Amino acid sequence: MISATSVVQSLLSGMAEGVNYSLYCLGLAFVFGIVRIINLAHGEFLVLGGYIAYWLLVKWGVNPLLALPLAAAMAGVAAFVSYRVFLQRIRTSSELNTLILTFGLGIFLANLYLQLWTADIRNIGVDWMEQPLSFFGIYVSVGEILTILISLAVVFGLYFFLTRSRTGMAIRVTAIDRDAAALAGINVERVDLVAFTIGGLLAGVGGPLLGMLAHISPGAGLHITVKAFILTVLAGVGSIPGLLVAGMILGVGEALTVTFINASYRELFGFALFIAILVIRPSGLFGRRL
Amino acid sequence: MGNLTRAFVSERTAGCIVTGFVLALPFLLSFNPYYTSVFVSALILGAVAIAWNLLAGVCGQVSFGHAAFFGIGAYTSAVLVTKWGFSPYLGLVAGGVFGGLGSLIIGIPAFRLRGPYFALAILGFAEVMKLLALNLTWLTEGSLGIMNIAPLPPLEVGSLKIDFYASRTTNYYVVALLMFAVYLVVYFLRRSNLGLAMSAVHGDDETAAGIGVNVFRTKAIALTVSATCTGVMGAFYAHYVRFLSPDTAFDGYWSVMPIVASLFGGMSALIGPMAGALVITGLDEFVFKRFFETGHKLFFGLLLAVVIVWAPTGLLGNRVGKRSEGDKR
Amino acid sequence: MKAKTIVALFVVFAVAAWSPGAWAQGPIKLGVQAPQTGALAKHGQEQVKGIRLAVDEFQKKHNVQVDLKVYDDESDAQKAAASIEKLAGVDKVHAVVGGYGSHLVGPASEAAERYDTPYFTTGAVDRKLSAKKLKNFFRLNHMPGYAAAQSGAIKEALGAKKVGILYNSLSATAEIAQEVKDQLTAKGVEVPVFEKFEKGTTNFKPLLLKVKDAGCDALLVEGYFPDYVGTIKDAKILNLPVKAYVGAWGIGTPEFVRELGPMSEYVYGTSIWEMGTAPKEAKEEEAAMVAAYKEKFKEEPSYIAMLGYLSGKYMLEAILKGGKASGSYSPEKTREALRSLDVMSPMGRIAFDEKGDPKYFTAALFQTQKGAQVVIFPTDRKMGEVVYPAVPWGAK
Amino acid sequence: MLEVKDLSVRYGDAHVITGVSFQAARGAITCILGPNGSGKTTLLRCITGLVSPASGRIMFDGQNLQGKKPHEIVRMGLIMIPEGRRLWPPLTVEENLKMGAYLVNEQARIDGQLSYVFDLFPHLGSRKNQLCGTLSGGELQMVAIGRGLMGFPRLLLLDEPSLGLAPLVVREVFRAVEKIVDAGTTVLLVEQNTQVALSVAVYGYILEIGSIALESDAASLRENSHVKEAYLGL
Repeated sequence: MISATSVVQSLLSGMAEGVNYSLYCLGLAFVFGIVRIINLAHGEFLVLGGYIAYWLLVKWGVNPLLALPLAAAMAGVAAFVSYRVFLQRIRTSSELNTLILTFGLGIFLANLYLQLWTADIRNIGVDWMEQPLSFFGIYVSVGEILTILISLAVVFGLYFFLTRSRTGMAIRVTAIDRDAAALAGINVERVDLVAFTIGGLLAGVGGPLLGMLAHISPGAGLHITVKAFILTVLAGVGSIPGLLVAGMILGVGEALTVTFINASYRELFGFALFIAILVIRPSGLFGRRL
Repeated sequence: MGNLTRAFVSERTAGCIVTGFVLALPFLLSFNPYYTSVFVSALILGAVAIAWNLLAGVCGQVSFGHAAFFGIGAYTSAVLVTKWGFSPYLGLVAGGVFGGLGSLIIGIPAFRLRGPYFALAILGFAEVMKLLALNLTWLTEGSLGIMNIAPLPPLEVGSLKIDFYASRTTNYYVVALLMFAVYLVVYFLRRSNLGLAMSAVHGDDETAAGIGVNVFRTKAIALTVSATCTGVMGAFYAHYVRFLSPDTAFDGYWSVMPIVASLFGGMSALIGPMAGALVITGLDEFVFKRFFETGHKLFFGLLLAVVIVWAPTGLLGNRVGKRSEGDKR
Repeated sequence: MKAKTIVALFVVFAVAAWSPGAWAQGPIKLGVQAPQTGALAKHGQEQVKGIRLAVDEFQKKHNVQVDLKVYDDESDAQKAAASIEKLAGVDKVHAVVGGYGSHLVGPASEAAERYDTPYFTTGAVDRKLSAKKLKNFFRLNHMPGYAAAQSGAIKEALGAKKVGILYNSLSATAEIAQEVKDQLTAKGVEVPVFEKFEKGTTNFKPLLLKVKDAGCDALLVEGYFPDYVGTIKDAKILNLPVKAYVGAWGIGTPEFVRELGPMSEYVYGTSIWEMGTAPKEAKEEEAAMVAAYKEKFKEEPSYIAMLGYLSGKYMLEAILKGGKASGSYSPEKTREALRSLDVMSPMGRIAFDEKGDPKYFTAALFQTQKGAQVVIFPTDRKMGEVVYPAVPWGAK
Repeated sequence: MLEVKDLSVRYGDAHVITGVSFQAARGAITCILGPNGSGKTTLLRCITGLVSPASGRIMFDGQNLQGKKPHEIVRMGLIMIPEGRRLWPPLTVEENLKMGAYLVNEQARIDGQLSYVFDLFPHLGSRKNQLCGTLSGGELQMVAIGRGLMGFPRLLLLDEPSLGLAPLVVREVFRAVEKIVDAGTTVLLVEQNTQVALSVAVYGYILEIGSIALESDAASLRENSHVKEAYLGL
């Protein structure tokens, strides 16, 4: 039978996983909430960040955490270029077009990575981060604590950026009422570009963490994008703190499904929840607030 | 001048060109089995794309999860044929029926949702179906998949025996036939009063309800017909490839590529998705693969992006679409 | 105008498509169907490297030209069958090697049968593939050989009493998991945890906790690279108290050691071949192959590359042998030559039964010790002593 | 100050505005009147760069506005207060006002203008930390005008400021508008409430089905029989 400690441990592992889920999906949710673009290349930006961190570690022994800013920057550049070259030109056409466009970009990037870095699966391993710590029979690793802290820092950092800084406020009001923002003198097209780039940066932060906690490969992006999607809908478009809660619900739900039912129903839990939320409460758990 | 070109590429002309092309293609390819089989895939995709476009282009409800109906159709037929000895021809029909029924399960709750949310609900449904196929091992063999699915039995017309096991060409013409059947269903549906209602719903739910359209029923019919056609194609796929696993039957390919093909060909023309499917397949097969055997998908992704940005109405979209508006003026 | 453009495009395709196949007798035409893109790209690419090496050597040795055609099946069943149509129907190759993944090999091998073209795969272990008794189907490895090595080693070399089996829901891993479970139960070993997980799972802790609570001696993970990484990392965090960690395939490879570093130590895995596991009679061949491979591709060959190499080699030999006997290359002669094959290879003795399955195939169970793979089972291929209990995360 | 010449706007195939010309004189209130759907809002959206015209010319202070983006037009000092307030409900009153000064970089000027707005609408002072989602219609309109003022407008475009407000509140709002004009800002007022509009404006235009049907000084418009019948309900 399952012991009580195991249930607690499982619960905790789900929460940890959930917080990281929130980080992985932050960029997608942000771009969807602000620019109204569902960025299907989100996962590929994330994977790019992961590869940057991996190569820095392998080539120069740079600690992947120190590589975070560079990884984020590169993903940001990728997002910036994608927006300037492609998305900007069809910003005003139908939602479907931007969807197909970003899907195409995703295919392009994933295959580019395949050509550049082969199909090998990469794991960013740092020994001291993998050391377990034990509290009353419950185990966590240094890396887990660290990645949770980073995730929380990024989520709250973004939240404060949006509510406190001038640029953040401009991004926020543009999301709420685009015309009103333009009439207040905000260059809304610039805001779109900035927001999309930030989305890329956020994705780029997730990559190294994904590489540390799990692994990266050229094709890993799509799975992340789909997960990010589920979370965005679960949280409700535009709710950034809501993402944290939604991430935990998903992470814990998956973990407990495994503990009490069976591992093969883990994914089913996520999608069933997704459909249920869509049908019962399409605005998500935390509605539309920024 | 403008009017002349407009008159030249009417929906009907475009339809005739594509029909002629499809019929002549095996001759153009000198019955080369490889290319024929490539275009069998293209036509399966084309048919699904036409069906998808009934929902999206005509009725305005975009789905991201047609793989659900494709997979349901494929599994229905495969299970009936391999486990209970049904005739594969009956399997095609059953695949359609179950595809349609499946669409109602998700459609009834999902019709309250709009735009991307509706699309996402269907996507979720496709994933759930895939996971069920994976876990209901007693029915679907789980991840091992169903192998050795019977091909369509040979047809005997007088002394002529049409075989579907070895020949790709016969399969090609069967799928061409199915595709035109799907096209005709969609074509006549759009011409009917229901089609008008769908166009009204495409514009706006409330306006449509305001002029007396039963919005729910209209959407349900569009989805069911679309899913039924997709289910039939799925069933055909099962007997053509003769192997099914949850990953192949519910592959995201069947959700995404119909959208891509439709956008590529143009959503405002009924024949657009078909043309799109053929052109995409052709480009990928004859152009990109020649340049770059292992990296051809890279071009494919780039091409998608380029087309969407610089030719957003698709190949046939603009002309045929504008024409119907021009008529009224 | 637009319609004309489309028609013109189609005509271009059609012309491009129509390229008459060469019929002249002379070079051997060998086709390869393998995933070069998509989910299985990595395996397919290694496979092709091995085959290319075999072709090089064959040309040098026999002075016969080989036209190699490699087609990407994109890890897609439909494309796999279509690749065979192209190889057999258009390029008229004499035989096909390659194929990875039972769901791709299934449709492909049937297509090869339709064209009466010998098809020799190294990457499909599903039992149902040979149950069809296709006359053109051959393979180097199959499921029972893998499972026997695992269950045998767990029972005999490790002496575990309780085993937890976690397996990826993909078809090959699901099948081997079932097979191993049945074999273990028959041998009187308990399997209290037997669970399937989805590919892409990253949080393995809830699953591992079940293994912990059941008090298992050994953890058996039937999965792929990402699954090993995930389970080992999580087991380390949980300090999982088992005595052995056994993986299915692709574990303990050079890539595995490179990516996991110290956490690759002490894992057990099954393999058909790893550096240095060749039987005495084939040591020389193994060394030559490895040297040539390193020379050509600047990396160590994996077992997949080795399998690719062997399949290419034996297939070419068979075509040539059959051709010599009859004056022209024909499918029957090639098949006959393959069926009469009985050699000692770096992966052990190779001969085929009437279904095309390998008669003598057994995988070896090895343990990673100081980064090298030391075969510990079966006893006749044993290279060193087993370290037990020992797990990569250093528990117990 | 603002001169619009032969302006036409189309949405797809529909002609919303055809050949409209008018002027707004510096330092005064000019009004454009017209029934629902006559194209008033479209006209303003076109002037502020939210919609591009099919043809015609818009001159502001001697500069052509053609091809200018909304934020560039705002920077020139032409600011619109859109119909229906269009505030940002999750932001507080003060945040809304401050966002109006997005293009102003000096903190001192922002603070000065903020106290000017609170002087103009003393009512808002006590509510500055309240979320805009919780205000009444009149207060919202005041915040909206205040937000416009925060950008230091030289020409203020008011779109239906009286919409949905009680008569008493309307009077309060218009008193503020008059004060704004007295302080040197030019105002172009677009209204359905003809009575009030004509009582403050010096010159007026009547827009009907996308073209100017009538123009004159406010006093003669009040006396015009068509205006009386169709707009003043006399």
